[in-house]
Amino acid sequence: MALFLLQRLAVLAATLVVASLVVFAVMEILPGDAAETMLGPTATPEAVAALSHKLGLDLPLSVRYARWIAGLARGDLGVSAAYGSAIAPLIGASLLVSLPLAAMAMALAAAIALAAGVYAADRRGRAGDAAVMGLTQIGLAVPNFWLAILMVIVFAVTLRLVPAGGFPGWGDPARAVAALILPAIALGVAQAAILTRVTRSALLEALNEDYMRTARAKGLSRRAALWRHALPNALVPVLTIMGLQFANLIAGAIVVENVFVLPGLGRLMLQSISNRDTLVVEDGVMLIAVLVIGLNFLVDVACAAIDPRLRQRAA
Amino acid sequence: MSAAPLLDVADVHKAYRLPRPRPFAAHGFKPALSGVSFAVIAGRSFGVVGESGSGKSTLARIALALDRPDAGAVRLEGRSLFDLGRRDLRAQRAHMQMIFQDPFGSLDPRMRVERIIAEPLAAQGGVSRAERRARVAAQLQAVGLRPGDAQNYPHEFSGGQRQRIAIARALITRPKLVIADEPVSALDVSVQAQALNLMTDLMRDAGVTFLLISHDLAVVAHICETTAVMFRGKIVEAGPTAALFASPAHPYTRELVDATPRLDRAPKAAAPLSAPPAPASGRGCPYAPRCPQARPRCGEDAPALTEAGEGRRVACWFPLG
Amino acid sequence: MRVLLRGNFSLWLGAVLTGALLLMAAVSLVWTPYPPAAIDIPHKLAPPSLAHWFGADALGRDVASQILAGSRVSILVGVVAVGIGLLFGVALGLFAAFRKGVAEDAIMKACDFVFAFPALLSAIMLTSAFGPGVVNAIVAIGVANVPIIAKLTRATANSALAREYALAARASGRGPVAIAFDHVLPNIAPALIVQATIQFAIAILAEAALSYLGLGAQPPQPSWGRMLSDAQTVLYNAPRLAIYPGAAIALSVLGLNLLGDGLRDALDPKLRARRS
Amino acid sequence: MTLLAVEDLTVDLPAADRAVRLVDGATFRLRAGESLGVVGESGSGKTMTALALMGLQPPLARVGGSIRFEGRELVGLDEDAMRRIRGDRIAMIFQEPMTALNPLVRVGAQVAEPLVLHRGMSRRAAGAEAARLLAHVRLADPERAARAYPFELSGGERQRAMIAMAIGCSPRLVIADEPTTALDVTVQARILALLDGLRAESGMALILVSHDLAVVAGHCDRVAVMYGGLILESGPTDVVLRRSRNPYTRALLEARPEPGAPRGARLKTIPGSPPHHRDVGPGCPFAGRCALTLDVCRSARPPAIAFAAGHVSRCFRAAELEDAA
Repeated sequence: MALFLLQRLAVLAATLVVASLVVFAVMEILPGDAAETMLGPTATPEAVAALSHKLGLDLPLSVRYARWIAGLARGDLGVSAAYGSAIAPLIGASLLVSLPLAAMAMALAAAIALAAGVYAADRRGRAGDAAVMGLTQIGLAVPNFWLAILMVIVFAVTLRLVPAGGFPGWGDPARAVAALILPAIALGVAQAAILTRVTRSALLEALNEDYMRTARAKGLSRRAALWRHALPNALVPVLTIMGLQFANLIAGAIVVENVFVLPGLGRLMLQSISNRDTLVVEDGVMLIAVLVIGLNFLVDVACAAIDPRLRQRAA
Repeated sequence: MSAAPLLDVADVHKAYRLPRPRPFAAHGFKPALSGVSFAVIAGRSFGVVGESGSGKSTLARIALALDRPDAGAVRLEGRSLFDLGRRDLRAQRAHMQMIFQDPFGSLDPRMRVERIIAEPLAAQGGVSRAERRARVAAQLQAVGLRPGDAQNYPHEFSGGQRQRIAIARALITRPKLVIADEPVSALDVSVQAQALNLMTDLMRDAGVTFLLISHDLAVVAHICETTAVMFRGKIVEAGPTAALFASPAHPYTRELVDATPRLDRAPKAAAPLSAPPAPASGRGCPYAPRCPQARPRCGEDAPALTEAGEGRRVACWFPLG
Repeated sequence: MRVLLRGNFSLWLGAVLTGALLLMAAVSLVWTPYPPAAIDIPHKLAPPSLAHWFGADALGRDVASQILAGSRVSILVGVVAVGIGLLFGVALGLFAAFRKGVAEDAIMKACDFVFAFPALLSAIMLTSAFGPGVVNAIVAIGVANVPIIAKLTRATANSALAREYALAARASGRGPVAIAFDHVLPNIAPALIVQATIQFAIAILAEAALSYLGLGAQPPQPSWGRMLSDAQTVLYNAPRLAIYPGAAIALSVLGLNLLGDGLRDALDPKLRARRS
Repeated sequence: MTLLAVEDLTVDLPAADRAVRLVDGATFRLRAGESLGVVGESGSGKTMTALALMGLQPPLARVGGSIRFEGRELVGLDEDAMRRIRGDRIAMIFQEPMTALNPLVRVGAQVAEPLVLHRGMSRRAAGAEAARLLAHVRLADPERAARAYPFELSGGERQRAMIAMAIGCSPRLVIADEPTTALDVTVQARILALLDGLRAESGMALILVSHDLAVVAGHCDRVAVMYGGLILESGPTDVVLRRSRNPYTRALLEARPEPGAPRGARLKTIPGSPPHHRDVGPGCPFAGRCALTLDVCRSARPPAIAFAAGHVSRCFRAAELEDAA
């Protein structure tokens, strides 16, 4: 297992380097100049040149890449052109909203998927199964931002139970969590639908395996065999899809934050796009890539912890 | 005999690369064939028996030039297959065809029987539509199916019928050599006999020579004049089939013969493995760790396949009398 | 076709909904009740009526006309993005399956890598580099489709190549191109068709999200996603404006997903054998 | 003492249009310590018979007739009581030891599971007992095998582990469904010898299900030959092999190539192929392929005709088939 971890860490590091190169390459093609944007249209060419120099924009690409990476490693993400302040605290504050939101949505999706997936697989072909599968089709079809808007219409506009958006800050944890509940539901429903379907089909596959018959032949009840033997085997594909879906979840968060006017990473990046604040977008995209790649690393490790064959195959 | 043998397999070696044991470590290699040599004479079908992992399926793939050996040569009527260009190799394929084990996997489910059987002709090219159709119809009849079956899909046939279709495909180019890898082991007992009789007829009437690969002694003994017994990538014994199985010279052949279930006598129970097999030193006889007759020399030094009279060859320091 | 449809509710409903989507787009090319982009301030926020079936929006534009015309962007993005995905994905996947070794590993690693950049994230990058627009949306969604199709193609092609019929074709002397066209593609086509249908649905969702954020279709081009973002500004006055475009998106996606599911059942020879 | 008495066992599976009968009127008895071979081709109903004895038939299947085990009726027994018998009094060994073991659980823990379940042992005590059982089935290195995952063992080792799991609670009956089909012949011989040895020392009874008459011949006191859901012939192994009174059994015996027979000799073939259970009509399932078919064979199920020494044949012409072998 130690060997496996070492190997996976090496792959992780390599992936992150490639990701940083891709992000840097795409963003540096950008027409438009950060210094110009910061100083506004009235600035003199000399002032722009001076600021460009100060920001290091006149250096060769390789040096700028090296500086950017070194900064990322130190936690120094550079200075925002639009706000004129360091980027790290800006992104840090936005993560305080986005990460809890993503975590809540994921937890919600996983809980629903496990319950509904097991329920449907257990009742394969019967009415309960059909109902769950029908609901997942609807869950897949409804765009998360539309669901968000519908919930705003129902709970904020009509019932006036909650504010239509905004975030009170973590000073009052109860209100902060309350403000994230609707967005988390909007974000989690599609994920729940996907994961329910994966859980169901992985479980059905496991239930058909010979070792389930062995388990029954030992005298285990159907239910005990399902929980003890089928579910662990079904978990690997479910975790894998969960990891792959995380990138989509983050992408969805960008949209949903916009509906609920949450000061998260997504909103920060959208504002930075309209401000032509390249460095913030670059850092944000990189950060998301790091999160996604990191989470998939954890999923790999978790799958290998469950399935000894994966440890073997990697070695 | 001056003419070149139909198929000549000369000192073939093949090892498969294993995944690296550690990152950046060298790959390990798992030998599948180490120094296999034999010749198939036209008109005398040749059998290869051995357990799973003995390398017999690798041998089939190399004999058909589907896989390249690491060393050694395969000659079809004197022409070395691995020295031929693509075009020449393709032309040679008309003379050797293959039958597979699984009658469900070896026929493309989305093709009609006519196209399946005609595929070797399509690969050769230069056959008109009408002639192709006529030859498929003739071939279907030769294997006991109706010409009208050509327009159906494989799933409309039973396992035994599918194996007949596979045989028809192998015979459409009128090959001299047909390599059959476990051709009947997926068939029900009551259907096996039909396929075996068909193979016997083809040997007699169509001049086909089989290289038959099987784990089942009875099947090999039924079809093949000469047989080689393989163990861990090596031929341990070869010779006329009847003599080989009546009086095995190699202890492994003896174990195989004794272990084969028969109706006419109770099985001779093999000694259960009570002690863990001694780790092979890598130098000695591969069978030594399992061999009831093993002596110290067997663990030190691998015996070569040597002539033992009456057309028999055996690789054992202390062959059975 | 009758045989395929029998007892397959998903396929039936999916085909009807998808047919409706295509019909909407076709009709909107020749006729809409009003020009979709025509501003008519006196009728702003008009309630549904015979004149305006779904009412009018904050600028007095006819909602029904915009919904009809909005289907065109959805279909355009879906078709082109799925086309990009199929074109490059199938080629890469087949190449990987036939070449094996380093090429296969490299392609698959690259595919895994692209998964870290979902369509929306790529679109954000592209937009901040080249400015917003439908083309960027199509490219971003299409690029995101490539690895999905490539991985599916490779996996299914590998399992087709591992079957003995592919080996038999090699043994009878057929070359890789002949095997790819005669044995591999026909056997993986059902899986590809199903996946393409589902990717089409995902492309519609992604386009709507991008347009909602202002990164996709730009005015005056009507788009369901942008209609939702417009509706949000008048949510307290006319919440109904948020209903129609969302329902249009959801029904289109539902139809395509059901069609994909239904096709999966209909094209799977194992399932078909069991049913007949 | 009769351990198991199966009387007119039927298994029906509802299909689209009508119920399909997978097992039709199976009748046989087994004394303690005795071994019965159930032989049949694909679709003969042999595996379904074995599963029905365990109460593990597919969820929608209906089981009829009677299965008396240790004097207790198992047909219609409630699931909880059946569960306590499974793995304890009756154990089962399956064909493919690779897939029959859970790939994610160490072999030792899987062997220990029935002990925890039926003997109320702690996991630790059961683990120690599992290592002892693995040694008992002559696994070369039982400690290593207990710690290993299934994929780390060879096919033969896995099947030994399956057997260790089956005998853990000292069952009175072990049902082995094609236990050696996936294994090499030399490994097969050892596994079958192991089963013989275990049977001799513990007095358990064995039902050995196989497609190969020769496998059964060497290891079973009695055989039952199944075809199309029917037991066409049953009796002491010697009698059935040497004085068969059923055309199907006879055809099977003659169709098989025997090592030692002259090469290239024509085998007696049986035309056609085994029927799919959907296609079995009202008559004898073998009627379409049998050389001795009468009109009545196509219209009525052949009756079970008893001969000496518990030899039973289901054939209208059984009496005509004298000791012709």
